[in-house]
Amino acid sequence: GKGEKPAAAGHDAAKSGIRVALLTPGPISDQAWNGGAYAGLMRIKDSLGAQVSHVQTKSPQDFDENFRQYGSQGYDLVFGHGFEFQEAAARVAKDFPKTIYVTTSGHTVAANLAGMDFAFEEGAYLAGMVAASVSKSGILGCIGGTELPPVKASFKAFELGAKSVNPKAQVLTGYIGNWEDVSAGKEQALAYIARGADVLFQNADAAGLGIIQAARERKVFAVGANADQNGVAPETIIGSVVIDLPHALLTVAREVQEKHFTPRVISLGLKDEVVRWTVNPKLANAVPANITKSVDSVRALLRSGSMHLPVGATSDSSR
Amino acid sequence: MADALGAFLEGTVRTATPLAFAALGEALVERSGVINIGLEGSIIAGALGGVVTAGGAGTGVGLAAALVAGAAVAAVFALFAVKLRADQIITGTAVTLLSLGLTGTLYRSAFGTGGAALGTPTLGPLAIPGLSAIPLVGPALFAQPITTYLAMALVPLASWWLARTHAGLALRACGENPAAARAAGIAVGRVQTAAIIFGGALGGLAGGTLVLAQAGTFVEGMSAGRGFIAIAIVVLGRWQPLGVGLAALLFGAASALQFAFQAMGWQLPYQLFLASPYLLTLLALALARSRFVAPAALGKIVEA
Amino acid sequence: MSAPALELDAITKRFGAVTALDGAAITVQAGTVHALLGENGAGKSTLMRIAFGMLVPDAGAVRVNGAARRFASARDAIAAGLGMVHQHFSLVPALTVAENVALGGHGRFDRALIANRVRELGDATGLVLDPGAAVSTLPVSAQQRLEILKALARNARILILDEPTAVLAPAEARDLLQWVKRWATGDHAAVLITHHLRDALSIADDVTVLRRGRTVLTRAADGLDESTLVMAMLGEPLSQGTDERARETLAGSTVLALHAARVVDARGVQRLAPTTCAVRAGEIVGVAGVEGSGQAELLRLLAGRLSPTSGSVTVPPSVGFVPADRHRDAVVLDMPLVENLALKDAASAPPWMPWRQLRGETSELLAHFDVRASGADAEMRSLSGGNQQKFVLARELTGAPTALVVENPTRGLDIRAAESVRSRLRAARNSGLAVVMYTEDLDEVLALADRVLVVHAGEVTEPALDRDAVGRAMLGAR
Amino acid sequence: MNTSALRDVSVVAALTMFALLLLTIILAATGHDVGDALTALARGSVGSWDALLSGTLVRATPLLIAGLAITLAFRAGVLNIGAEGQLLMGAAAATALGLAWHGPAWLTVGGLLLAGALAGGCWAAVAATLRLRFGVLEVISTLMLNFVAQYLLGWLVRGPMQEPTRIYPQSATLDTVARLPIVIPGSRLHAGFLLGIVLAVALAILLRRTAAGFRIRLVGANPVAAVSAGRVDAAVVAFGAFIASGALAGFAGAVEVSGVTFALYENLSPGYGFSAIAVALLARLNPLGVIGTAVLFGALEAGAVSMQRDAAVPSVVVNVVEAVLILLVVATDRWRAQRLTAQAGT
Ligand SMILES: Nc1ncnc2c1ncn2[C@@H]1O[C@H](COP(=O)(O)OP(=O)(O)OP(=O)(O)O)[C@@H](O)[C@H]1O
Ligand SMILES: Nc1ncnc2c1ncn2[C@@H]1O[C@H](COP(=O)(O)OP(=O)(O)OP(=O)(O)O)[C@@H](O)[C@H]1O
Ligand SMILES: [Mg+2]
Ligand SMILES: [Mg+2]
Repeated sequence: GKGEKPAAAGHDAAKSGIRVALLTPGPISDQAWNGGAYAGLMRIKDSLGAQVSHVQTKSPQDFDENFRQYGSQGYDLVFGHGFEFQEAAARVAKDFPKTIYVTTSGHTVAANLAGMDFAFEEGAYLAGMVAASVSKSGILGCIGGTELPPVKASFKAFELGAKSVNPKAQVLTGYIGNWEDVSAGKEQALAYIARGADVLFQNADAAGLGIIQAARERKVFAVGANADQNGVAPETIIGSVVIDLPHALLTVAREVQEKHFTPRVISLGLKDEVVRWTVNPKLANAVPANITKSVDSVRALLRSGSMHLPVGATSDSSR
Repeated sequence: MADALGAFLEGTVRTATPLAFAALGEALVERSGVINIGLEGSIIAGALGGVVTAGGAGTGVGLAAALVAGAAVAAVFALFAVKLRADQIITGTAVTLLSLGLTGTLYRSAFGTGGAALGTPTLGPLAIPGLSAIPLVGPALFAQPITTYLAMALVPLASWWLARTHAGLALRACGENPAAARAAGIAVGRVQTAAIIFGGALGGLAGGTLVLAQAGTFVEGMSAGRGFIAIAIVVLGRWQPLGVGLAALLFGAASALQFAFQAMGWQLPYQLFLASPYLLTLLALALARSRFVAPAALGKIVEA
Repeated sequence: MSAPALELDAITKRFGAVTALDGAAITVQAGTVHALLGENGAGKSTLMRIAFGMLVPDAGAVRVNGAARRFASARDAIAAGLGMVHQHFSLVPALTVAENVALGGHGRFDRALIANRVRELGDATGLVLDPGAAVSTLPVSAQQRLEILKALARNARILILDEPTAVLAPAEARDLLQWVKRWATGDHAAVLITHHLRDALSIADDVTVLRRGRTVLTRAADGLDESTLVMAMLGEPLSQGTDERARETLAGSTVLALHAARVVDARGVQRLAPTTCAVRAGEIVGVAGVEGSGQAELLRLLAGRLSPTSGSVTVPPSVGFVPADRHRDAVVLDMPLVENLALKDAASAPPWMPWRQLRGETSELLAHFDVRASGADAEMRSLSGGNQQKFVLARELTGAPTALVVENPTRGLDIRAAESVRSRLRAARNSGLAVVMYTEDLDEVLALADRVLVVHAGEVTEPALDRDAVGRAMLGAR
Repeated sequence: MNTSALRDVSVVAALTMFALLLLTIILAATGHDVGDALTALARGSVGSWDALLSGTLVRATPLLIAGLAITLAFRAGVLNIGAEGQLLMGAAAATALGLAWHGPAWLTVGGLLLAGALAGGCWAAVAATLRLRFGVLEVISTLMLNFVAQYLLGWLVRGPMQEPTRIYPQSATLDTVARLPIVIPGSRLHAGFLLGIVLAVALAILLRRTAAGFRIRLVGANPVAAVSAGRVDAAVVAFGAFIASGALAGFAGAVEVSGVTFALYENLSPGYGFSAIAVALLARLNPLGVIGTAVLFGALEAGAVSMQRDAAVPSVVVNVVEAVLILLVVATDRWRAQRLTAQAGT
């Protein structure tokens, strides 16, 4: 049955703070995409006293079912963390008008349906600039888990950034085929290093740890992604492209709690401090001063919106 | 080019090492008449065992813990498949699921959702003086972590054990004709249980290798289907240790080739590279054109 | 007199509802051969499996050389000096002779050592085998020798032989029994289970007869005759089927024929030289020959189960075939009898299986051929081997076949069951079927066949129908 | 009942206790209320009509149909463990047809399901041919082909079948005419479940009542006797059953696309083809039994998600619970078998 009970349940919830649910496509221990969102959920719980629930989906079968269940249980806000959730969210949102569905990277907007959009590629562009400047060989490697739009877009931006510093820079791009196989990630990285790559940009969630490990062993640089990974291998990671998912999710939840949420595509990037490029302070010396300066100026341009990155078919760059 | 070739060979041997452990173990299990598709569970348990202990106690203890963890998972399988004579496929499936879930749970409770990062010590390569200087194959074969040498040593050892010891003979008899084995005074169930636990220990070692000789960390699901690939390797290697060792190398080569191709920047769908090990195996099987002789009683439930 | 080598006393053993043994007893003296006789299912194998530690009795005592023993497994029995040659081979086909002999040992397996032991034993006993040969390539007689060798290699002093001659050619069987007789002296003793009463009487020192799990007779073989034994085994005298028809009544037209048919196996070895022969309606053609001489190929050609490599065959579609290995070739153990009946016409069955009708036919067949089973829905596995054999024969005789090819139809059957099979074959012949029968029991060939074909090393000859001529032909002498 | 059966029964009883204890310990150790968690499990699977229809039965559908695929193959002695790959290929073909062509609803859906079956059959034909022509064991070839299918699908949704904006690795969404109708309004239960039931009954009839089914069983139970005594062409029968099995698995994929996901995704199947093996074996390869075991597994899956949602049991713990429950079922199943033999003996 659709929506017989939500009124009552919603009423209950109003007294005890809002109810927020999160669907992630992968394990929350990945220290990256999924872990960040879960940290966001926890922050919502702590800061807003919200009642929270989380489901890790295994296949599209789980999307509709869980969206529906949360709707019928009267949840106020449901996050679908990834582009893959948007169609199911659009299908279900119609039936549960009291629940707000937000998919990170959805572009469909309706009365109770919104999308979030992280300009991860802005950070990747800056990372590319720095990477090209510290590379001796001029060969850079990008390794992804699987070929997803945001991953592809971030690699393109990385390449653009690198070429803006060294037009002759060569960027190798490849995919592991999954997000868990650390060992395969490491092998892929070693193959790149053998080809001469000396800075590796990885966007492979858990498997990315293998890439960092390879860089560490072979004494080349790696770039962290999604979370601030500078501490993971302080002598190896030149800097991280960070998405501050907790901050982003909390912002939305707060709007919902304070009842001034308006359905829209919420674009978040460098200007909002949700996407950041953070140089590893331990290795800051390795980055030439002039590059640090031009990174700062490009960052300013991107923040002000006077520079736009032509990557991907849309501006979308989150998962 | 020589560089890339060298890297490819090194990658081949590295990738093959955990596969060889797991597949050798499984080969022995299958020679005893049991098919343990819960092997994946032993691998992931071994990986966790390694990461949990190595941080504090070093890589040696880590490997030992991996061994024990893999064996423990296999013991659950043995309990159901041998003692209870339950269907081996269902039991194996459940044990894999159990182990994937349990390792995830334990990992989170040990390290929180933050994970272990790269804090685990790893076994560096141990170059064998002289041999490792041989061009091209030297580094691939003789500048590897100790686990690789262990896997290399296990191949002839397992061959010898199977062919030249009474225990090996008893194991083969259980897989071929358990009734005859019993008539010869062999405790079939006990032999199979021992084989399963040993196979699980080697599976655990495979997991330990992934963590302690390669990744330096643990990730949920990092076994990534190696248990199933190992089963394919056993068949490809025709249940012979030497064959299994070579088949593991073939798989390692196919995977390394995939990495090498991508590193070459060849603009083909990467899925093609990923699928190449499997396509190569199919090709090898089709071309081998010989009939494979599985142990006659493989997978059959032995009634006491 | 010293303590008996082996004593089983008041043994009771139940399998669920079946009481296999009910206070059975046997006493085997050292230095003797002891024949253990009884109908199919009398409990002979069960009693000996208990002696050998493979089964634990529900009640009763086992004594070896006077000492009470409780064997938990065959290993214990082996350690106590027992060896057993099982009714159904317990060899591992994928292993070599030496490996089979070594099975069950400890520590390092020294091939050379075991090979020597196999050769030594071969020299000492005449049971000669190639230690390196794979068992799967051995003829049955060699497998039988290997079974014995396995026991002897572990210094067995008490040897239990469960129907050891059932699969051997007459000369081989005779040799084996002579060997047993020679071997069972001093502190050695042998227990021989057999359905061949003549064998039992000719070599045994003592005889024990079981009936329905009870020991009904046990005495010295001297002075015993076959009819006494039959009385003891069955509880009644056996009515011998007689050949009501004179041999001269001539056969009809040709039903089966081979024309220079030759068979070459997958490895390119000739199994059967070009052969021309014919079988006519209303005759039984006996086929004799030791295992592996090409007799299996000859039978399968005649049964239409094998195509010749060259030459041609004339075989009607309706040939019944009873193969020797019924478990593998003739029945599906896990299916009910009705489906095993339907198996015969599976390829040409109508789209919807008429199970009701088939069930009726099955019940009729069970009654008509005296197959002991709980009904048409009983699983084939639940029948004793003898009843399985009767079922297969019955099935192949239904549906008006024009010819019947049978391979070892009475192997392992008790005298009553075997006699019933033989009379079925005679009846089939008399009703105008062309019958081809291979059997290892020369007496059976001579008793049943109108003509005999002998296969030796792939060559087929037709000697005169007499024991001597056939025996010589089997050894390749012309 | 003899002593060894008695020993087995006590082992099973001990295992059952052990499994329940393990569940309790794991849930308690991870800070969960055992009662809450198990209540959520029950609530999400059978606790309400909606849970049963929209959760359990929807999840049971692909397991049911793929389970029948396994049943058919295993009955013929063909160890097809490639249902997963065949299912994915079926899903891909069904999506392709459903996107390319629209007729009347019933024709569109029918055509799409047929396309799925065809594709699954073709994918199985690869392994069947390898077996027939080259003697490659199907256990290994189908295992390999699963991986190949998975990567092929990954390529399809990024290449020729990618949705029109060419951003997401998924296909465009199927039109309503290409979707299986909902059986019970207000629930998510689509007609695929009923098709599964029909197929189960059909397969049961095929195996029990028809000559073709009888030949399949013969070849599975004793191929040598089937050839020698029944003069059945065992190779042809096994080949046919293999392909039919692939077609069923492909059909399952088509049903999943047309009834649940409405688009092709890379991770369309969370391993239905593998779970189906357990589903079929637990049903002792009895097609009607497969209905029961598929619903059991569907309930487990639905209940498991509910445990995550309503009792905050993380998915990793849920895996453990599921595994323990499967082992429990296996153990009690063995116990039942023991009891049956013991009864038969008395
Ligand atoms: N494992 C078993 N389970 C159930 N019943 C059994 C088992 N083994 C033997 N029996 C039964 O015990 C009885 C004796 O069988 P046994 O095999 O000892 O007979 P046998 O005298 O050796 O016959 P045969 O001459 O056919 O070899 C038979 O009724 C048989 O059905
Ligand atoms: N595991 C078992 N369960 C039940 N009954 C069994 C079992 N094993 C054997 N039997 C019974 O034992 C009997 C004899 O079995 P066995 O295999 O010894 O046959 P056999 O000696 O070849 O028979 P025959 O002498 O008639 O050829 C059969 O009636 C069979 O029903
Ligand atoms: Mg017997
Ligand atoms: Mg017998």
